[in-house]
Amino acid sequence: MSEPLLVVDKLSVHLPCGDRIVRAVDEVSFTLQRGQTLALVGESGSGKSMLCRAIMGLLPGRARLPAPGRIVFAGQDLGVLKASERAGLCGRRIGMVLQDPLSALNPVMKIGRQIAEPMRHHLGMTRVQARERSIELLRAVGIAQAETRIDCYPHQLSGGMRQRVVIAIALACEPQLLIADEPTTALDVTVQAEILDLLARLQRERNMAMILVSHNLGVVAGRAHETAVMYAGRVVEQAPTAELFARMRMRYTRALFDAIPRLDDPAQAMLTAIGGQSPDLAALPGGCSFAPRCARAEERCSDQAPMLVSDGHARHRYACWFPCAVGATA
Amino acid sequence: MRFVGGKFLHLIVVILAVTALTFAILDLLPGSAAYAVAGANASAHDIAAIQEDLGLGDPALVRYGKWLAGVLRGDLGVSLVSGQPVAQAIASHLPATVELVVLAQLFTLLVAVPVGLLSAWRVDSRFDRFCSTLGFGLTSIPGFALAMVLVYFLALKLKWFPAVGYAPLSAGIWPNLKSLFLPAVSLALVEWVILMRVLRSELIATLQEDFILQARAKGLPAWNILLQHALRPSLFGSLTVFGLQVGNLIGGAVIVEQLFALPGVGRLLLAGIFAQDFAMVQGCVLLIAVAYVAINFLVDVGYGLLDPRVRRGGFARG
Amino acid sequence: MSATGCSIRACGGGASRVDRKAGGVFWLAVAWLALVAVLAVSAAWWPLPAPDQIDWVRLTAKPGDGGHLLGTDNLGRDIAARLLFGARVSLFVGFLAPCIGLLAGGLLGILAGFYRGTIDALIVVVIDTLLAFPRLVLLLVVAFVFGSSLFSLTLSLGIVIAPSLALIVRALTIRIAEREFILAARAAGANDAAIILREILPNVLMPMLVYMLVMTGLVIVAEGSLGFLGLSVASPMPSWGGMIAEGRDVLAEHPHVSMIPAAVMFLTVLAVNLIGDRMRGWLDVRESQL
Amino acid sequence: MYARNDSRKPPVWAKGLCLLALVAILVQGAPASASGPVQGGSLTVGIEEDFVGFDPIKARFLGAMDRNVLLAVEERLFDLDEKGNLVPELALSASTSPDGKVWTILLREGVAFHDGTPFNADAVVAHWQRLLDPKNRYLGRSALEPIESVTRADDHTVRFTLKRPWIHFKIQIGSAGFASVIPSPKAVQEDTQNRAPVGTGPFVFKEWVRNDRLVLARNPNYWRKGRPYLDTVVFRPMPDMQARFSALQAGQADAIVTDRGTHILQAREDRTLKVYSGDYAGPYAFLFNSSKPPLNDPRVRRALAHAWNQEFLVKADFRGTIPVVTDPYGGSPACGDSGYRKHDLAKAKELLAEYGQPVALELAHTNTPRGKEAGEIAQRLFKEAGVTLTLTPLAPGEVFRKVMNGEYQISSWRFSDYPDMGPYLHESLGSKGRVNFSGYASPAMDEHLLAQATSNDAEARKKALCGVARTINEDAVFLYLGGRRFHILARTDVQGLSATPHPVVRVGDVWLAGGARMLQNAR
Repeated sequence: MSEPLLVVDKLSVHLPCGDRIVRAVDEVSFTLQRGQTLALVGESGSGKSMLCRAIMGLLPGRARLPAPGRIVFAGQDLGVLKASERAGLCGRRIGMVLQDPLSALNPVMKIGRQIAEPMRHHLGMTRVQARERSIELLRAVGIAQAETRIDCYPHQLSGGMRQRVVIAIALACEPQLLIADEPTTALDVTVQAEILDLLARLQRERNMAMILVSHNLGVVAGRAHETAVMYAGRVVEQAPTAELFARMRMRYTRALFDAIPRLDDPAQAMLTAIGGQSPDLAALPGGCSFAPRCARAEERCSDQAPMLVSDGHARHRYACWFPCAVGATA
Repeated sequence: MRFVGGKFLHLIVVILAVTALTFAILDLLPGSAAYAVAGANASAHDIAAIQEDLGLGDPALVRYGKWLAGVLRGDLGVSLVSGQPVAQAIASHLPATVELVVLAQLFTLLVAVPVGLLSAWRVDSRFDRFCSTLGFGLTSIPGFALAMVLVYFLALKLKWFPAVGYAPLSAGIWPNLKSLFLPAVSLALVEWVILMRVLRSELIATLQEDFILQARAKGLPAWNILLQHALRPSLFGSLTVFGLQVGNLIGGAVIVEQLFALPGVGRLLLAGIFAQDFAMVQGCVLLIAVAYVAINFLVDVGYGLLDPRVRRGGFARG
Repeated sequence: MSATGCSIRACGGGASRVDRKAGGVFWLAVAWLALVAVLAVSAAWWPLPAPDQIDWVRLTAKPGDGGHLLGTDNLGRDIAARLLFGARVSLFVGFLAPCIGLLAGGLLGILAGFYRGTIDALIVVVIDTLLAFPRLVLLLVVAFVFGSSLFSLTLSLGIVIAPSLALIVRALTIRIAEREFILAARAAGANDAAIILREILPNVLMPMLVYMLVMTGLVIVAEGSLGFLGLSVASPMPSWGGMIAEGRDVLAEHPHVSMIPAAVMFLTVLAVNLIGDRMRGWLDVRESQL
Repeated sequence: MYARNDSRKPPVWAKGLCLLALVAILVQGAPASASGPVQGGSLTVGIEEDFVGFDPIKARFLGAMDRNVLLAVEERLFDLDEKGNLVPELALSASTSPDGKVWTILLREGVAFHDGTPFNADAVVAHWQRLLDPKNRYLGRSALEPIESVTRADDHTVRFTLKRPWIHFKIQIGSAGFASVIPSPKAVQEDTQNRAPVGTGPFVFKEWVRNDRLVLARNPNYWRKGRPYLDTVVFRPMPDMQARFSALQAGQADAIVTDRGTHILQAREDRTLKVYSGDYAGPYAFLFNSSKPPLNDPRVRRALAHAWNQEFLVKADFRGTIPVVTDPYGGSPACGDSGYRKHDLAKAKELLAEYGQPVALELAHTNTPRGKEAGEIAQRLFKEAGVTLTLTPLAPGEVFRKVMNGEYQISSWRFSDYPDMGPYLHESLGSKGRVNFSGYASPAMDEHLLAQATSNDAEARKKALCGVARTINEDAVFLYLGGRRFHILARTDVQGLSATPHPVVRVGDVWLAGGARMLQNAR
């Protein structure tokens, strides 16, 4: 097996907030091979977006990355790079698709220019070259009449089209890694699948690696090679996607699974809300952070934090003292 | 088209209201220009004759009607004091005012925009704090005190600039700019703070937007993000403030004009009020009102240019 | 969101600054204002000469000379005493003029923003007329008709700031009137007056109070500028602006005559501005709405 | 003193001596430098307010600054020397008929106005007839009432016919007023004279941009050969006193007219500046409205006169740069002590106690720093005597209106200045005076006024005038705020300035030492 494209090793992101510290990401590790997809799943506030932004190097100014956390991209430790070198990766070798296409596009700039920007900046293309390439890209992401649409302002496009434009921007420089942070959350249900399929197709065609972030386990199913479930800044369960769906060990994962809206039957969707609130990341309990909301929690759970351990089966790891029985239902 | 028509009507009504208000207010004043015109040695008979000469005998409404009719013919009347046509007097005072406005606002922009950008980019940095503290300081002193300090150091001590006086453009670009430098800086010292604050706070809000994150994810350099992406959507408040500032300076920079002995519209207006030269006051008020209204219109047009989404009618203030 | 309000979003989003805590500077500013206010109120009880008392032999005396704590001005009047009584003018004008402006402007703004349509159009014409009307003419004419008394000064400054306040209130009202709770109140059968008084006014009031503080600083400085044009309050009432303007004459030889009142005005306006800034931070009122 | 001596400026010692001796310095200039007048250069003069206009009828009254231009562009038939003798200017001689009712004046030949119109008897006659014609409503015509007619005798001779012998005739044609200067008849006829004056003087009017500048250029065809010295003169109105002085210090003005005490004192200390001063008549005053209570009671007026403190005002407001006066004459005639009521609080209180009612008054003053300061001092002084004074700052025109209509109690007032104050005081203080705005009337005053008007004997006339001064003080008709003394502050290289009976920079006499200075550093 070749060298992994991305290695995230014991990465933590701390945000000072007043006189306390918010542990937005807490010692997360994973590796991602070229052409593979990793799904990050969790509730909002579980640290998925912060993790993505840490990889991109786009954390808020006051965020800290305490040792020994490392991000290694294509063999290069990103921590030692200068800001400008880091910026040279963004858009060029790592692309990013943001959650809300309505706000991710500059409202006062024509979309053609927004697509062309990274190419002109990173690849040194001329205006004309970049424009031609932009039209190609728009076609590639499935926008008809690309030649005219390229001179539109974002508000003249529908939500789905805008997300396609955002994807085109992310793909402009043929990145090796695409980070898609909840790419479909803000879209109509009917459009969601189209966009996800588009991403999958593009990934295959271009042999990109992808990190697909979602709060919806359903989105991930069948689209990611591997899935990591995050809770309160930590990865609490990680496995190849099929394996995970087959044998969920964490009650939190199961709760997420139960919360999947049934696309085939929206009326019957069982939106099982997970009881309780997500924890205060600045004052995490000493033990398992899910313990206060866990039906099965015992004294040990609130005393000692469980480590991410392998269950010895097909790279399946989880962090729980009392995992669900294999095959059992919650 | 209906929108433009409606707005035009609004502007006309505002101008009419302002000039009518001026007539009404001036009519409230005791006395008349005749006394100011006649000097100390005139008899009551002389005063009555002058009153007649100046056409001050008619009721205010009649005079307003006559004046309005004159304006429509392009005739603003003549100064009650000097007999000079008002339009001519205003025209001779406009260059100094316009140049002062342009230069002051240029300085304002030159300082406010870079400082606003840098402050917003690194909120709470030492630079940001320094600039906002400086701004608070500058807006805490009356403008004439600032101008006094400037004159004392830059004109009297260092002799870099003339202390007073206006050199018209015909005297050469360099003397002209030198003569307007201190007055313009005196004005800009306060104005940039206000503009910078508005720009900074709007920029901070814009920089939180996802499209800025997206731009950063493209790996674009900071200056590119600030100038190409963040600045333009953050200019709405600044444009409004900028318009108000320009409007205020036309006829409103009295103190600076007085301190630096500039022949500006503000001084013409002040002298007109003191001499009760109503024709002159009325002419100046008309100019100021028209300028205000025109600037407002331009600001509205500016909103449209800034943001392609603004295509709706009504005043963008709504 | 977490119960403590210190989640990632609360801390990371918005234009929040460190100003959530008051800080020493803030309290310093409050203390200074309080001091000025106390001195203004108690001005008459201090063992100082009357503010118009002339020391016939000590003109432009240096601070400390002949028992004059801060010296005397051009006419031999005690600067300390004049500062105290001048504080009354500055605080009175600085407090009341924005109140007048707010009362007049707030009423116009709320009516325009609430009713929209014809009423709005009419009120906007009134506001625009006042804005386009040169302030100088207004200030001078009021001074002419009513004489330059404290009352007329306050009134005219109030009128001058009313239209811009009206525009802000109008914009705020429009925003608030579109919210659900107004619709709910309407649906519940509340009449216009009740909605304005119970729903809109409380929501407009807090941001307006912050703007009032901003205006207070502006008005105190404006009084200073009017002093330059000789349009401030009439003697024997001293005013800070008048003191600075009078001292201009002897600036070169006796800078303290002008500089002491200038410094006091500077510190006071700075204090007002700092307090206003902090309060704006707490209330999250954006400056761009100004 | 001596350490500061400097070869470039010989008069330092003289200045020091003068100051030490506490001698009132009238003309504090260097003696004419040995090198003599130099041709060329440009002079910039900072003045207090803009000009009003230069046509006697259109301008209606002579603005405080107007003489500066009037006397540079236009000329009189005669100038007056200090003793009141006629000095020929546009005229060559004047002779009077035995009955004193006809004056025949011979005019200079070969002089032309700037517009090419020849100067001759027609020009003089046209000017005077225009002023005398009641239809034209020249506001100063009542002062010309004794003149019956002005006629042309021949091309260069005019004849003034009087209704009766008139002692002031010489003053009338020789003073620096509207009537005495002769404008170009063409410019008057074309109605351009008011804004673009044309005369025969040493300088030609170039342009006048209101509130900014009025520019004069050298008249190359001036009849006095070799004059004037300067190429251009620029008058710049700088209303702010501080700005005017800054302009002088920073070099934007070569000379300024000012009455600000601190600046005059500063200039005296400044070796690069010189101060030129001159006294003239017509004091600053607080005028009492004697026609209405409580000021119709002489006891109240006298009480206020004792409560008032002119010395303090002069010291505080003018830093001692204007004289304390006890009569309205500015030194000629000198009346000595005329029973001036000195500051005496006890006496003031005594008089008020006699009056027996509380006194509250309103002072209408001009809305200028000067007016304010005088008002504030009066307010405090009167308060100490137990009189409440309310101050009403007003625009100058408003003060005029209130005074002319008698709608005032006390008002700041500036008496006009005339070389001979007699006729003017006759109109201002006489019971039937045309400009008696104070409503004051007393037989004693009328008697003195009549005596000075009819007397042909210099000594008797002086006595009558001093009687007027004494009666003013006795009845406390008005309060003196100080005498008129004008100050021109100029750079030391501005030469040829002299004291004049008016605050006029006589630019026709001025030259610049090292006239090339302007060319070297064009400012």
